[in-house]
Amino acid sequence: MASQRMADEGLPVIARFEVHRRNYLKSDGSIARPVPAFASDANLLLSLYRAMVLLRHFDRKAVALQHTGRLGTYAVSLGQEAVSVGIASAMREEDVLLPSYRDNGALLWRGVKLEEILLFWGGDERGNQFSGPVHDFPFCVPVGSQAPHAAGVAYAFKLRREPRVAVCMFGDGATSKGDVYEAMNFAGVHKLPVVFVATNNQWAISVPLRLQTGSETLAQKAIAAGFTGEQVDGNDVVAMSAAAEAAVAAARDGKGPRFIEAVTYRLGDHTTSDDASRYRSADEVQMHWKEDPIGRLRTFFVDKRMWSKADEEQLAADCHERIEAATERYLAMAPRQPETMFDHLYADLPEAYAAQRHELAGEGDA
Amino acid sequence: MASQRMADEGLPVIARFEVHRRNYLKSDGSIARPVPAFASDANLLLSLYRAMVLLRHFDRKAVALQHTGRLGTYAVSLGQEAVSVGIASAMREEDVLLPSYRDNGALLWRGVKLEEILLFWGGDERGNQFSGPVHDFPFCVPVGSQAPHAAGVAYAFKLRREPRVAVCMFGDGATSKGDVYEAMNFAGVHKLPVVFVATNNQWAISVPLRLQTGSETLAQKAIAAGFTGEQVDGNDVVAMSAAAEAAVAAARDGKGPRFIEAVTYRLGDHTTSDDASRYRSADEVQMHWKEDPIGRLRTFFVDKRMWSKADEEQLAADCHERIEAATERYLAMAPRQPETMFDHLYADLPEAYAAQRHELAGEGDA
Amino acid sequence: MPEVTLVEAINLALGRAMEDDESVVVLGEDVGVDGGVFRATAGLQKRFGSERVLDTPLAELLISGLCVGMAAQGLRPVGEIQFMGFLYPCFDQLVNHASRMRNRTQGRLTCSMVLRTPHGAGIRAPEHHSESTEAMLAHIPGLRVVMPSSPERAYRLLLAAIRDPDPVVFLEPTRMYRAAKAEVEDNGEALPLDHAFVLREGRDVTLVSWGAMLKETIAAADELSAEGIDAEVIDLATLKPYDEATVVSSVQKTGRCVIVHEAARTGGFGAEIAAIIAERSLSSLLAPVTRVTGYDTVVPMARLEQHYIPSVARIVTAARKACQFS
Amino acid sequence: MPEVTLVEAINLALGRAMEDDESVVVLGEDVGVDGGVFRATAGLQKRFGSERVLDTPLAELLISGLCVGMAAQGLRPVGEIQFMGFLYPCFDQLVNHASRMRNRTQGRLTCSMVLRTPHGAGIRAPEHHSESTEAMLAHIPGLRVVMPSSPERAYRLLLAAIRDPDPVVFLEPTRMYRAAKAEVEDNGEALPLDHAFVLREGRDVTLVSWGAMLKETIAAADELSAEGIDAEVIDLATLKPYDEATVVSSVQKTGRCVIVHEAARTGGFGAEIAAIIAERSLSSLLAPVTRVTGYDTVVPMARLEQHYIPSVARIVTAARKACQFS
Ligand SMILES: Cc1ncc(C[n+]2csc(CCOP(=O)(O)OP(=O)(O)O)c2C)c(N)n1
Ligand SMILES: Cc1ncc(C[n+]2csc(CCOP(=O)(O)OP(=O)(O)O)c2C)c(N)n1
Ligand SMILES: [Mg+2]
Ligand SMILES: [Mg+2]
Repeated sequence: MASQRMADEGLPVIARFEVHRRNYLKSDGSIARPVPAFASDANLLLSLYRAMVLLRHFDRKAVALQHTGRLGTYAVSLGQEAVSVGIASAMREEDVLLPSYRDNGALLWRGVKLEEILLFWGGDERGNQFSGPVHDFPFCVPVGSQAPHAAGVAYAFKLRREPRVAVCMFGDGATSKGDVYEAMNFAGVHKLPVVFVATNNQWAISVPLRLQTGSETLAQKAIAAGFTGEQVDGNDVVAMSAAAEAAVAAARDGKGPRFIEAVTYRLGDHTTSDDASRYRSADEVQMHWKEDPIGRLRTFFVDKRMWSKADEEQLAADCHERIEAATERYLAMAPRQPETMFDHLYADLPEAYAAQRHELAGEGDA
Repeated sequence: MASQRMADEGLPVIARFEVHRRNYLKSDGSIARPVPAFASDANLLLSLYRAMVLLRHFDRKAVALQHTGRLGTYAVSLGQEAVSVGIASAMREEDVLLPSYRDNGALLWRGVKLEEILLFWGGDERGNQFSGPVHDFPFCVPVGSQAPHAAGVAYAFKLRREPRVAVCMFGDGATSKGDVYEAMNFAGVHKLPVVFVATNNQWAISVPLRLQTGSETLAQKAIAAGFTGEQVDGNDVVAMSAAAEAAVAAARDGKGPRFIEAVTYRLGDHTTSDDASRYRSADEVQMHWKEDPIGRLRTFFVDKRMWSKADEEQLAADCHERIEAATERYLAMAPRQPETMFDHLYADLPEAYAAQRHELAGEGDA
Repeated sequence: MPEVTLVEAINLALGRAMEDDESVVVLGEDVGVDGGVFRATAGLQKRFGSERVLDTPLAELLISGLCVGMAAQGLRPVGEIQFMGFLYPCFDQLVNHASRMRNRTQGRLTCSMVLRTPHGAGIRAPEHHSESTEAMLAHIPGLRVVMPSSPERAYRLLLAAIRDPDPVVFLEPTRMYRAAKAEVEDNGEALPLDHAFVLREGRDVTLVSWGAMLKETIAAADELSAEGIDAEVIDLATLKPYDEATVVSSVQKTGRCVIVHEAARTGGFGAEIAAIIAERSLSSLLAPVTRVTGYDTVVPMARLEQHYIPSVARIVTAARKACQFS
Repeated sequence: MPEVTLVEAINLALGRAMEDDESVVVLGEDVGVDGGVFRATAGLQKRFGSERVLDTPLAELLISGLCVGMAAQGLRPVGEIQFMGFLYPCFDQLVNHASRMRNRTQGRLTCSMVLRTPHGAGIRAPEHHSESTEAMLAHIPGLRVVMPSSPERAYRLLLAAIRDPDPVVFLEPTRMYRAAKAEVEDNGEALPLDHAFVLREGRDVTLVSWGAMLKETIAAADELSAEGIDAEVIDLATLKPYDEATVVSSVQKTGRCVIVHEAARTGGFGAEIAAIIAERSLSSLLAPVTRVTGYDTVVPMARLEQHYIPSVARIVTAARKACQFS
């Protein structure tokens, strides 16, 4: 618990702040406190579970494709599945997601196809032209730089009196970026309908959280922007979904922005280009496997006799089938023609560059 | 007082924070609470007073020079004199100041000459080659961009085990900039010997504080970076000096960074290019005159029979004389030769640009 | 029809655009009640309300990033950056997002936004208020860079920029804000965004310039004409994309070219113009292509800035030399 | 003497500089235990401790700003930016502070710092990892911009950059990090920071390039030689300031010039080279100066990036055309 500082000299206190922590489902599958209403809907819980399992299978396939040269650098969600799935589960179609490169789970939940995600990580811009909600943003690679976009999107909602919410996701590392702070601060001024989600997986590539910030929690960063930050057990999909529900509802109701710190752990390498054993011990990783969001929900289901071994096998088979079919569609997709690199540069290609397009098409010689 | 938010659902509290406010000398010159030890040193108080009065006289002269075309754009400290003077009074020669364009008072206290300040605002880079401490930074014009420098300077101190402190000053507007946040966050990680001072004069040109941030105080912005922020009555030079003393001492002792919010009010226009009547009422300004930092300290002195009308007249005459003499020296200074614009571009001017220097000197023709 | 200054023309265009299209939003520091530090947005908040004309916190990166987000939602944001020296925090958003949102998403999300900022030295402003780094912007694919040099072009090019479906950086010649005055009919008519303007026809030498430097360039043409040298003056006006054809065909006619810009020489946009001539009109050239530019040093503060800005004399000398070359 | 890769040469230079001068500090994301995402700083934290080799928070603006502050205190910071696409947040610090601290204070405070970053496409990396916007940097007065194209030059130019009293942006050719291999004697000897290198002498045409594009450029020279065209190949190596004299005198000899760079054509640094030739060697020119460059579009992601990067064939064609011009 963070201590209260500077109580010296008996100076009067003019402002007080607290950070709360939300969790329901403990790592052993037992219940920590009364669960929110929606959690009694078994179908919903099962669909969250299925989405997490699909994501985990998909990640495994993607890594295999990368290892065999059929995909580019890829970032798995291993151990963090509850975060992106839980957040997306609280959003409406008309809301806007502004994801980071590791938020595949949220995109999938919102209708982006597996092959579209592969296409993007396979190095083809058409992956961003996806079947998800048309206003959703593509994966953001420059860390944190989508946060101001989220504020801009939310401002548009507010200006037009639309009951929509922008949801911006990024990592613990991103909370060190000034653009994230600037966006949060602006959202605080105008009480914008936006939810900021920091997936605190303890690492930014090799940089541990303690070198990322001196603050005791990430949730408290919202205090600087004048709104509420909450810490959530990011391995508890019930808590993630509940926290997202609360935040999205508040934002939609005009109560302003919220910040969610989802505490989790990156069980895998940072990306396929990374070797995490260079900077952290196998023991540390092993220890965090106990927190696995999928395992704990399965235990909960099994304890409640909602889920059998056969169900699990069926699910695995379904996932496998979907993923294989999507992979085939992905691999079958021919690359774009080189000259199409000019086709969406401007709405209308200026004459100045038409010759270059022509050259590239091999039809001429600029 | 800021309310504690999100106490819903009985979720456990994992961190608590408080913001304190410091003041001693009330606006009527009476004492709010026991003053710190140094404040019993009458000479020290008198020197703070003199510095504030000199600054006010100097500002008036600078504006007059600007109005008659003999100085460029100039930013007065009217009503804020206690902030820069109070902060500087707590620094040692070997500490490093990183000021904003409105912190003349701090530079003067640290030994920069009046004519050097005029030279700078008169549009001559030699004003930055001043007689103040050699490592002090020049005025920073791009708002907030000196904050990362302060962290870098403090890092150098820490690396070399030098008991020195960096002091970075900026306005309320600057607290919206990402660079300020990034610097604070880094200082928090390494517990650097740096003090950040936000002069909250309620306005950033025409933008009032409520459009600058949704946070109840600026002091609480330090919470995001994991260290202590304190709010201080910025019109009380005793409080400013005491707060600075405490913060600088803590930083020097290896206790890490501190943040000071100095609450004051800009009684003048933003700069000589501004007309504040466009965006705020005369009544509002008038009301804040009651808080005048100079007036209240004078009342305190007079009440204690430490200061007479004759003293005041003598001080005014002294200020006048110093300022007139400095102005004369400033006006007598010939501009640099045009070609000197190349002289401090690189340590040694690369051959590629020597011809341009030559052309400018009228000696040749590049 | 009354005469308006260049900054008033900007104001007229903003008002017209906001009137015509309610998705146009103006944002920046002090653009609201204050009407902007140069008064470019004066009166707009009163007319269109504080939601459509909003004072942002002091954060330029934010301003540019908000524009990207708003544009993705179909608004047409017009952001103001108070001086070009404060534009650099926007570079990440301009390069990594604004200019490529359409391309990255293959047209799914687009970025119709304008970022306006005063450009250039010469008004005795403080440090960092005298930048002219348009060349850095004109190198960014997917962006448009526009710089007017008269009230008329300011009005019509700004309207075009706001209506354009892609991101535009609109650089306003600070020295001309109040100095340039002319009649402008506020009829909502825009100019094309990739045409250079031949301000004066001539046979002997082509002078290419943009922004505030047109003043000195035209004055130089006047002086040259007194010497019997007939200079053609081109206002490039749009730097990205720019109108190669007009420049090249002028040089093919005159055989000589002097490029004038305020920015530092090395890597300035004048290099691009010289390069295109060296590539496309070599055989017409009767003299080396020369650049009359700011020096390759930091723009000095007020006391020396006039020595930094290219003078009429430097332009005349260069043009004369070109004509005497053999 | 063992062969080292280009990235190993960088590592050797960093180690040598830190050994020689304890004011040298290395900072950036993942430069510590991890040794950098490209392993350029591998082993340094172990040798020199975590105070001198420090992992920063994820904030590039911060990294560049810290360097400015450290340098003002007499340290010699070497900051790493993981990819050039993440360098843009540093532009404000580079333009407004690093490059002008000496000038602003008339020499009182100085800024000896290096910002290293990988440059260019071609390694099938994700979006925003393939930037080559060196032209934007080379336009900044007071800055130095350096780009090696071999392990030897990487080692010696980096040492020079670290020892230089002024700020240097050091661009490392990503494609060559592991592909280029050569013997490098770790003897602490530096190369000058404003000299171009003639990698191959020739009579018929001058090929000017820098960074990773030298590979294709040299291959093109080989092909041309098979056709009987004798190409001179220049590695510009330092872009700011750059070595005009070497370029100009080569073109005066060959009469033909092809400039090769990966960056988008418009406003690329090739324009500056073409401009200086058009200004200083017009009368020697036997053919138009041409630029073989990346296209004026956003660098595509992996599937198309090879079509973006200038090919050997494009260079050969351009040079052949220059030689056939009449
Ligand atoms: C602005 C920026 N700097 C550096 C990088 C390179 N990089 C990619 S991911 C990453 C770490 C991100 O950590 P975090 O924000 O915690 O997200 P996580 O990867 O843990 O999900 C870095 C440094 C980047 N993509 N963007
Ligand atoms: C980065 C940047 N943006 C804009 C400006 C123009 N500008 C100068 S002062 C100022 C307001 C600053 O307000 P604040 O930080 O509260 O300081 P104050 O002037 O009140 O002392 C602005 C917008 C600037 N100097 N730097
Ligand atoms: Mg992380
Ligand atoms: Mg203020």
